[in-house]
Amino acid sequence: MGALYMPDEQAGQTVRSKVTIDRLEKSFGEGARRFTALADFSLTIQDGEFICVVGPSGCGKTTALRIMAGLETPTAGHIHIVPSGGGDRPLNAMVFQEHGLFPWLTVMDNVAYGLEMRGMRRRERRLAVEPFLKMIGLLKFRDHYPHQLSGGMRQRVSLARAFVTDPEILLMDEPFAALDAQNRILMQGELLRLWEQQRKTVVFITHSIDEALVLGDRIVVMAANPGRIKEVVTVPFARPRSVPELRADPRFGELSLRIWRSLEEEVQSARQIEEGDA
Amino acid sequence: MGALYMPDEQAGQTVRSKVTIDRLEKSFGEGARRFTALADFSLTIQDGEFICVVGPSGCGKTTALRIMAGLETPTAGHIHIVPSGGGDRPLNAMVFQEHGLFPWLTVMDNVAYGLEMRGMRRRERRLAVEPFLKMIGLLKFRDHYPHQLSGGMRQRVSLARAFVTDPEILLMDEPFAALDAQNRILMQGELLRLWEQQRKTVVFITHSIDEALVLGDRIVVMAANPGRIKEVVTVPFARPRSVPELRADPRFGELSLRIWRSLEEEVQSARQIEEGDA
Amino acid sequence: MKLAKSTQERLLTIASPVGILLIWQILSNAGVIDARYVPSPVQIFRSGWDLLLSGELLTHTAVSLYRLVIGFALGAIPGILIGMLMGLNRFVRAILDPLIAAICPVPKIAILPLLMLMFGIGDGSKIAVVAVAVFFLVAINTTVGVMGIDRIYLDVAKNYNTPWLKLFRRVILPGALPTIFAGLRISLGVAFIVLVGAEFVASRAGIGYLIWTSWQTLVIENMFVGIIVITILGLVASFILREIERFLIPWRRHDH
Amino acid sequence: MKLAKSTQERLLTIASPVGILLIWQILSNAGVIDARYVPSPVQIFRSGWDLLLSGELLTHTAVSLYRLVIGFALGAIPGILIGMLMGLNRFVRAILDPLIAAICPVPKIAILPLLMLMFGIGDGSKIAVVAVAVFFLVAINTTVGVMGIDRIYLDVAKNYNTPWLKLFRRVILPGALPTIFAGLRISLGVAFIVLVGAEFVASRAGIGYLIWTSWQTLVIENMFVGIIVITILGLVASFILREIERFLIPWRRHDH
Amino acid sequence: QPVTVGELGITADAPFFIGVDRGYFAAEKVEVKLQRFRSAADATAPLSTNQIQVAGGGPSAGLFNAFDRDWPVRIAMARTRDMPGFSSDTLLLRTDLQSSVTSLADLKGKTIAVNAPYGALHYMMGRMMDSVGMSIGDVKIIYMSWPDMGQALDSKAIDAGLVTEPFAARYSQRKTAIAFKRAADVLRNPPLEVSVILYSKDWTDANPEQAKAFTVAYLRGVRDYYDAMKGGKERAAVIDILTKHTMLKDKAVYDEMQWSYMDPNAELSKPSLVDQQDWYARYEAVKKKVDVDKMIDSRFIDYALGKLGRVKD
Ligand SMILES: Nc1ncnc2c1ncn2[C@@H]1O[C@H](COP(=O)(O)OP(=O)(O)OP(=O)(O)O)[C@@H](O)[C@H]1O
Ligand SMILES: Nc1ncnc2c1ncn2[C@@H]1O[C@H](COP(=O)(O)OP(=O)(O)OP(=O)(O)O)[C@@H](O)[C@H]1O
Ligand SMILES: [Mg+2]
Ligand SMILES: [Mg+2]
Repeated sequence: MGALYMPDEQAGQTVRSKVTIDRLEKSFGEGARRFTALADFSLTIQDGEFICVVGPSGCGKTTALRIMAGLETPTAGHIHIVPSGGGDRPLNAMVFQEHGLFPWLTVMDNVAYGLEMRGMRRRERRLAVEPFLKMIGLLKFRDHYPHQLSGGMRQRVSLARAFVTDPEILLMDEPFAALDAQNRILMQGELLRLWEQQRKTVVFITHSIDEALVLGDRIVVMAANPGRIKEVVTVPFARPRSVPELRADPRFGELSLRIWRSLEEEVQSARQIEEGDA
Repeated sequence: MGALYMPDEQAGQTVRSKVTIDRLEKSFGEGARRFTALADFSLTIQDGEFICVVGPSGCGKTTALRIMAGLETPTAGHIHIVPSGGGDRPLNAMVFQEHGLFPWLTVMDNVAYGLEMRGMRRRERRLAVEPFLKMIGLLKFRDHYPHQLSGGMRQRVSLARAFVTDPEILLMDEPFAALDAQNRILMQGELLRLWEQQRKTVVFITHSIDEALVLGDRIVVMAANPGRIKEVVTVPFARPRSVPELRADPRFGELSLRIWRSLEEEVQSARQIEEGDA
Repeated sequence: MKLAKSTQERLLTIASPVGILLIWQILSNAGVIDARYVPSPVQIFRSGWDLLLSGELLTHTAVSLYRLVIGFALGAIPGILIGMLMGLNRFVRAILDPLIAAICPVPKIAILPLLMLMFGIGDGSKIAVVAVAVFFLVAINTTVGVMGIDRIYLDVAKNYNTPWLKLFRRVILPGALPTIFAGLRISLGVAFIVLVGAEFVASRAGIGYLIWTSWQTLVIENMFVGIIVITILGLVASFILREIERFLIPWRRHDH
Repeated sequence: MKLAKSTQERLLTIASPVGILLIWQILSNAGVIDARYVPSPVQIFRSGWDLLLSGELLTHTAVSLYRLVIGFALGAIPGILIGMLMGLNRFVRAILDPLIAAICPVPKIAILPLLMLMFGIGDGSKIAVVAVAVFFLVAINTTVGVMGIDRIYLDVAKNYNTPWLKLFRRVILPGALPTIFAGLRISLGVAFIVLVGAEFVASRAGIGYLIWTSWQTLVIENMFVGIIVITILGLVASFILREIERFLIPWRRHDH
Repeated sequence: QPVTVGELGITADAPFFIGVDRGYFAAEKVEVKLQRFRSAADATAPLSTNQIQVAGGGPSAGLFNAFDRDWPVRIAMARTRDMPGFSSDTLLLRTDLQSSVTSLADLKGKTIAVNAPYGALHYMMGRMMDSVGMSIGDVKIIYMSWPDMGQALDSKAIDAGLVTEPFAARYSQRKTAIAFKRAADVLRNPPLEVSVILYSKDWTDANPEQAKAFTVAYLRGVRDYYDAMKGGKERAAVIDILTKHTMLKDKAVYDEMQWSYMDPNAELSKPSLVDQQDWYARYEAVKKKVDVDKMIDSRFIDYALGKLGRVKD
């Protein structure tokens, strides 16, 4: 079973650290309605590391990710991403849940969106995008609109759109939440395959402990009110991993139960609060 | 690990059989566009048995359940439910996915809907419904409308609505599909709790093998094109079960992988077809 | 002194109409806006007051209101009923659909003469033209509303053996109500336009008549008074409709 | 001989309007319908043919069409632009919202006299009243469309550092387009009503004028011809609008 | 720039047509454009906004109200008048009502068309009803343009209509209507000043010389008409011009119909204007009465008379 660290202890500075997150804090609203969504969120992520974040609903997972993506400014604290050498690589690319594709752009244009915004010409874009479309097996769907694809196909397009810009880090907010259980397992496999090839630094939010265990190098478990890191769990499984077989590993069930116990009280208390409010 | 039977072999007539399904078939469309959604679907369900159905998308799970519920007439074959003694008990009650509650009725009226349709008076209904509202912990939400509840709360109301009519069999079509992973685990626990008290005969559709293993006595694995039963797996875990702990049982992972392998080829081939079509 | 963005916004929202009125009045006083053609707010208010005291304004308002209310009711109620039938029965729908598709695109004011032929030149034709305009919009919206009821609700109803009458009262009516109200809201606006148009050409009373004769006899202030009064009537009517909607559809999120 | 339900339906859908026309003609011939007030379909067709040959019908149609097209364009284009500005900038919105809220509920036909004062009694005022009616509906729908663009698309755009112009062209415009077209569709119907109303009272040409004089002089056949022509115009206009919509919004499911 | 004249295509517009066709305007170096209206009331607003510069029109309520609020419109001179023997404004009655309606009192409850609310013909109808001790409220007035009234009489949409020439002649030709009463039969004292010539004040302020020149040319047209009206040598030529510009194309009818009287010096009858204003005020179509003198700007007709000389009637 993996070792557990509290956030402050996990300083593993021997490997090159890619992202340093220092005591982030985020509040919404003003005056009496002020509400702290995220408090004292600190984390150091190594280059090429796959971080999964789990936590009860409303614990600030999305908020933290949006701050990392620069879509939200933190109330306090800061975040530092070490750029690698390569010229115009964007700092990050985000994969959103379900409806992140532009319905009015074709698969091709959706995948090429990031490149278009960097000013790349149409022909170059086509060339740059093609290998990715091949990789996700949707080359012949190039000119389809998102509504003509199934949910799984849509999320593969979302992944390709993020990977194609070759960002320093990839941020994913429950990208597979809307898929059915079996397609979800397949997509986890495909994500791992893509990731093994590129070894990007990834922060991946999910509600599923199983998914976090299958994908992540470390799992950040969060607690709510205010949203904060409760513990960070290191996942001991060797890579490359095969999703279905990993799930049959006896350590998998143990670790899953271990994290569930840690989360259960959080989920239950969140539920009590929700029911008290309404 | 559990024993596997082919549908025909599982005649277990020693226990009282509650539902006999005999070579159901269902086709949609006419002429050249005729399409067989379900073929040769036979199954005998014991009284008080919890049956889970898994299978790739479009394999006819919903179609089969709707036929059992009398919402659809089969093209061929028939289905027989043995009524127990008790007077006006309805043959079945269905729990739908996510949006099954009437948005214009309060929690109270939604739960009492089946009773109202049986002609029960308003005051009696209130009395009959109250213990169920207590059981699902939503007594004080009696006068709320569904949109004021969270997803998990809504599905608890759906469960109560079905249980309150005391039907011969309960039919559930992916009732927890829209919940996040952790709430889903909690809801599975609550469903088991309710079920242990009432020991209803249940047919439960899900995409999640884990969910099927956690809940079911037997798991019906279906294949597509045409929709049919591929195999029926008996789940060996003792009851009462505790959801999170069960998942840590090493046999759980094994059995899960076993069913996954059986499903994987189906899911993959369904995916190929879908991508070929579009 | 910095103000929060939302406070700034609120100030602008109040300042802008008051500002316009003020600027209008000042420009009128200064003679930049020719008060002969566009009277100042104060002048309009004064004329309105006179019209009110003389009782004339009340008469015209009452006449228009009467036509509107009766016409709206005579259009909306059959519209809802026929729409329900069309939504529920495919044969009724098959018969009526082409008729409605043929008649609906007629700009309703165009059949005013026909209605005058049928209902005379009195209130009857004005009520009828409002009713016809309202009827089609409401009928179509009701049909759409009934047919658009999520299948799942009908399945649930069937699963619990809902008897016909209860199906209607407990499922179909509430399920279609939001769309019906959308139809009522649109048709209210159209009803006002059609009524004013009809009162322009073929009436001896009503706010539309007031506006048009005031124009023809060049009593411009009264024309403005008429425009303002009909606008206020419109606002009040849609407010009432919205309140009824809130009351009948309590399960809806009313965000704004 | 049993027919499938869908075949029965299709038969009814064709039979019903043909049947109505036939019954109408037969009743007219038999004298049950007084042909002086409601001419028979054949009579109407004959009058239409005569009006067509004399060139009169084409003139009126051309006049109405001209007013409609120009008025619609003059209302829709600024409506879309102002709506965009309001959707994008909260201060513009704060300033214009109360004004639009105050002016929008005016039944547009009511300000026809005012527009005649400003734009003269010629085509100008008719074009203006159409434009005003269209403008507000389109502006409001455009604002709603822009503001209703799912936040996630703006997030994606921001995440990929979308420059301002591209944001507009690639995200905001396509995102708001469906709602803009909804506004255009509603305003097209209103434009027809307002135009016909205006041509009733204040015009020497146009289909509305044809209907109204035909009524005043009780040349009922011509009145019917006018009603039918304006209806066909309406159908053609909404067909064209729908085709433009299909062309500009290819990513939409067009189910019917 | 050109002077736009609002006209209705009626006989009373003859001086405009004569001036244009015979080149009187051209001789004064005034370019004239004719624009047709439905009724004189419709022309008042465009006149006051200087969209048109000249219009002939009845002294309608709208005109008095326009003066009250000081719209820039002025009465420049007289136009037509109803005099015995020269009474063009006619109450046409449907032929089939001839037997049942023998006096004005029999019109009670009948549907009568006039061309505009609170215009000269509305007033005339009102005074006719007053003359038999009733009032305008005893009949049902509807508004309809003159070109439409013939058809309306044919189809019995109306029972009677107040029509001016040449429509009156044209419609009585059709045998569905007869001339029932003429204005001068009832309104003798003062004789009815049916219409006057109105100038846009913005125009006369900006371009008084053009207005003077216009008036001279117009007055020459009036004189031709006056001559024709009296059966003088110009009659055939004037009828030619009227045939061209109005809807009465049958020349013979011009000899049967009554021509409206046109004063050769375009002199105004103020008492008639005052009486009309009083009647409108009675029905509150005019809220505040104005001083009729202030409405008149006689500079231009004075100039023209000075140039062309007065004619003794
Ligand atoms: N723009 C905002 N304004 C006000 N409160 C907000 C805003 N965004 C998020 N919040 C609040 O901050 C808290 C954290 O939200 P966040 O979306 O980060 O949670 P989460 O962990 O992603 O939840 P979930 O699992 O449901 O996605 C919630 O209570 C939410 O209501
Ligand atoms: N009313 C219908 N008309 C035509 N085809 C239908 C109809 N209902 C279902 N089908 C088809 O029958 C097949 C089985 O559908 P069904 O909904 O039973 O699948 P499912 O196993 O429940 O799929 P999912 O896992 O996606 O819910 C599908 O191919 C579907 O397209
Ligand atoms: Mg989130
Ligand atoms: Mg299904």
